[in-house]
Amino acid sequence: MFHHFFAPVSPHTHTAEYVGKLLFGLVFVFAILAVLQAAPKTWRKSIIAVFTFLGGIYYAVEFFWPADKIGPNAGENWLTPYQPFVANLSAVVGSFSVGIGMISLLQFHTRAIARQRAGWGNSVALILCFAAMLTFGLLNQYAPHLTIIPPLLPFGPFAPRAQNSHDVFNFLYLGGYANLDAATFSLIAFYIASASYRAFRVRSWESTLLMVSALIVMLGATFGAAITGGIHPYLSPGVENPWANLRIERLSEWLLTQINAPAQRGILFGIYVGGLAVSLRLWLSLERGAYFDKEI
Amino acid sequence: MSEYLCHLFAPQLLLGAVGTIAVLSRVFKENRLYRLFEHIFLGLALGYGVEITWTEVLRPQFWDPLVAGQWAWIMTVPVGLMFYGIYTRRFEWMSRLLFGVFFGLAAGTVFQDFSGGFMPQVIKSYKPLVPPPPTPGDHFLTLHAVSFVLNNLLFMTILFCVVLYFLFAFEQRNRFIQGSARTGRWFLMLAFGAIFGSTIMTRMALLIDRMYFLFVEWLRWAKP
Amino acid sequence: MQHASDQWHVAILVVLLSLIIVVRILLGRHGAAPFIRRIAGLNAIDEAVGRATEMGRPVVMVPGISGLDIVTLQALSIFSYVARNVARFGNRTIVPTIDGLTTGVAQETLRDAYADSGRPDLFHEDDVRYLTDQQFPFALGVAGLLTRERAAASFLFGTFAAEALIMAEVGQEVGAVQIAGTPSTTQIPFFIAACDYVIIGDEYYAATAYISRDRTLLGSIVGQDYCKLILLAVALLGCVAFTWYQWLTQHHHAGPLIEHLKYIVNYFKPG
Amino acid sequence: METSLWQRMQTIDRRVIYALLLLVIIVPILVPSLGGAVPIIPSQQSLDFYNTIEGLAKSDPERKKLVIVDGWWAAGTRGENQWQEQAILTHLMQRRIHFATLSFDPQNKTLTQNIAQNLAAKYHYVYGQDYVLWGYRPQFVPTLKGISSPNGLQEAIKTDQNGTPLGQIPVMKDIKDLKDIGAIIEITPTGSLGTWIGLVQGKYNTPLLYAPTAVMAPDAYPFLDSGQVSGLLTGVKGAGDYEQLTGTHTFGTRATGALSLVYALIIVFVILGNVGYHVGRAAARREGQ
Repeated sequence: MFHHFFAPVSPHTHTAEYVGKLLFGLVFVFAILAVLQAAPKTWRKSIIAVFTFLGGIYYAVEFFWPADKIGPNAGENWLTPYQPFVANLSAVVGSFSVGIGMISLLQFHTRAIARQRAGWGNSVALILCFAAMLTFGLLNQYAPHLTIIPPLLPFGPFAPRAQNSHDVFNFLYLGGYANLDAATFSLIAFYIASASYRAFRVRSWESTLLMVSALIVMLGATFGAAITGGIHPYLSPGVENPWANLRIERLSEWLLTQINAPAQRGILFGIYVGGLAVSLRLWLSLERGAYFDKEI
Repeated sequence: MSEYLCHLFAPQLLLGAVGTIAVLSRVFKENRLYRLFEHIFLGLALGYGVEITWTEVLRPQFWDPLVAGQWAWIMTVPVGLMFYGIYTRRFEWMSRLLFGVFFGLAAGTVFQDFSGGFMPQVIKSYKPLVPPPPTPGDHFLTLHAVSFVLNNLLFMTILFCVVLYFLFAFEQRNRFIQGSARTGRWFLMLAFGAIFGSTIMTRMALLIDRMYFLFVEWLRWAKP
Repeated sequence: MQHASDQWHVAILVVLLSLIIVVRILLGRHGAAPFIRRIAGLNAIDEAVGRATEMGRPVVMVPGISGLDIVTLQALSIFSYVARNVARFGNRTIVPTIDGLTTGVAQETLRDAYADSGRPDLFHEDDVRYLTDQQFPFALGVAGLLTRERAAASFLFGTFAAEALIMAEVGQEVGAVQIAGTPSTTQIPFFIAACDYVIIGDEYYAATAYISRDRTLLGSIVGQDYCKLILLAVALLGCVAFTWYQWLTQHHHAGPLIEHLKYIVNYFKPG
Repeated sequence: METSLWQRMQTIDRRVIYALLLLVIIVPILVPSLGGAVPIIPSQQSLDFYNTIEGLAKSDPERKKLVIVDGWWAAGTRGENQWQEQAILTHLMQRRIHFATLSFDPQNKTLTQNIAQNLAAKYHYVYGQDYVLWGYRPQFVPTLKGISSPNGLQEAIKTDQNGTPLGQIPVMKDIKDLKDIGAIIEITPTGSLGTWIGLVQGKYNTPLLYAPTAVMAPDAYPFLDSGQVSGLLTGVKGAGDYEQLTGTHTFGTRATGALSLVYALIIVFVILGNVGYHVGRAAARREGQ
């Protein structure tokens, strides 16, 4: 019966039932929220703790419940099929928060414009670009062939053909967004150069280790091979040269696989255990810190 | 000539080129053009982010099923509205309630993540300290055997020292423990240096590609 | 592995580790406060805040580029502590964010921190600023903010990726004292190169316990240490067993011992 | 007080560093003869890559086998992967080896098509006779499973990117399964290597050649040691190496030249900084005494 109640209803053939159920859904959830709101304030922390625990219980039980070993659903238990649904549900509810950031940012910039704060012209540009990207992004989805700019001139950069919403979207996304993204990413190249100039100094034992290891790997990747190129990898066909292990590219490879790998794994031990501890504290409402200590 | 000019002023290319120059000019001096493009970038990103949220999540997972008859999705709307409780004193705790559910969801996956994502790493650290049986025709049997054992021993030593360095609750009074932890830090520095060195090429390739875009694709000052 | 039943022994170990942590948390609330070793980068926080005040310029705190997850929450807890000090000195805190939810929580955290220090007047909603939800626009926005606000101190705590160096180098350029901490291992080298102090690896997860000296959190740190030691012991014992096993098989031994060792070696092996 | 040379050496203005960095990148791009003049020494891994293809050209004189070129890169990493793909396809065409391209990124389909068609015109490669573009497949693992199942290749791929059934394409006529594949080349910024090794390479020990972005390259070292990967082209340097080996000099060579100069520049700056730091400190100590 439960299943039947939640079954899809065609809005075209059963319009009344569809609208009724929509209204019911809204009223039902709002009623639950109203009850929660009406509960005594002292209960609120416990209510939050219960909901937090319930939030985590699905994935935890799904993991610990034994899975079928054989049969058509091997590797699954009775909860596994709901995984996509839970993921969808949390994604949908989570996306409703999109407005929070947007409101915060637009508020900041509209205020900057209203008060004509220094650089308010930039705020105008920001809001215009936001509106344009949103509009043409959606038009590109729903009406990509809609003409936006009619063919103005028979020649020139604005091409003799009309620009539709897909073209305008490409102008904004490929011309603007993608190029600015790549340009920002490439800023790192400059900063990596200045950071290595400053950081690679034989100041202490630790900074020396950092520098030597970085230089070996850098050389191993480019012309380092020339420095130790005299050491041939083979003594004679089929016979390895043991000294070839001292070639810079081999040293670099050794640093990356024999030093870097275990060190990173050691860090992982702490990070995974730390993550486990924080997750447990959050799940069981044992967490401490600013947000969690507050009286509500 | 006019063909070249048309190419230079093709809107999409021109916007990309001017934007690239504006962003890169930042490294020399913070300037007006840069500031303008910083804001343009933020505006485009915000619009794009909202558009993606609609087209990739809300439309396929919420709106389409809803109008196709799966009416129960409507119930997510009041739940989503709980986020906006942070704007009022009265309903602020409602947003905490919803945050709590999300924290719970994230925390619930930790067991699977730990067992499936991390435990294999522990198991991969079983490095045998006995060389494998010799391969026939190996000219440097001893060398290979010794380097195999030494490398694996080094692996275990580094792992041991680094984990010891990350212990917080024990006073490191013991000389051996102290020394191991300090050695662990040295190994960490070697590892960080190696990461630094191996990242440079990819980052430089990005800048080279930007220059390719400006000088070859846009200005056409050189052949591709 | 997708389910506990794929390898019960691994799942049991994980449950055991979880129990150790929870029990140590509960034990930590009673008795003497557990010990925690010195973490250099965290001691420098007060110094950085003090210097920012002397210069009369604001403090910028970046809570990483991931959404509101456990890593970001840790960052906000650390920031709440730092912001209290900043407020006490009568200085401003600016927090750029990459996520709507983080913005909300950060605003609340800062408002409380400023109120607790008796300076609610110094907190402005605008100082917690959502920039965008995309990685590189965010980095560029933070760079602009650091420059225009002439930040005197910058705290980079949270999840970071390639964009980390953009923020750290721009902070360096404007002369800010920088303290960074991240569980994203690949970004640590760049923070070491560009920042004054760096919190490495799971020092990040110990940070809240270290600065708040809260007993619950300190208890958790003790539990975590036991877990790390147990996992290290598993790795070392596995190594010894594997070595022994190889030795015996190569020297043509057979018998029950070799079977036992094989069992131990394969105990945690997948499948 | 006048700043000494040593002090200036350890506090070079960052803008000077940036300007020189731009210079050593732009000049080799604009002046190909200069960019090509920086010597490129191919690494052993690049040589292994090259020799694997050469070996294939010799061992299969009738060109019965097909090489699969898989691309997973898009505009974001074109600075590295584009030149790799161009150099690799050039080599395949020089040796007249038949190949098929496959994309696991929708953008990659068009990018690969452009490279392949440009080179095909130059080397007189005929579509369908000498090479085929399989196009984009959204599902990675199922596709690999299909390719590696006995006699399952045609069934897994079905059509080329224009929708022509494989049975009607001459170059695909005798390609039934993995045994007819001479080598697999993976050009990617992603961590897809393990899946190729696990699902495909191990079946008949098909040579697997890997061309990742530079940051991904270290992941492949263990597989190179074990012989599961037969060759490795590391980022744009790998592309430069390959252009050197095949004797074609396009942008990859210039980019590699620029890259070598960048590395040299950084090393020079590090040396300057260190010399300045230590000599300056020694001088200060002497003055102090």
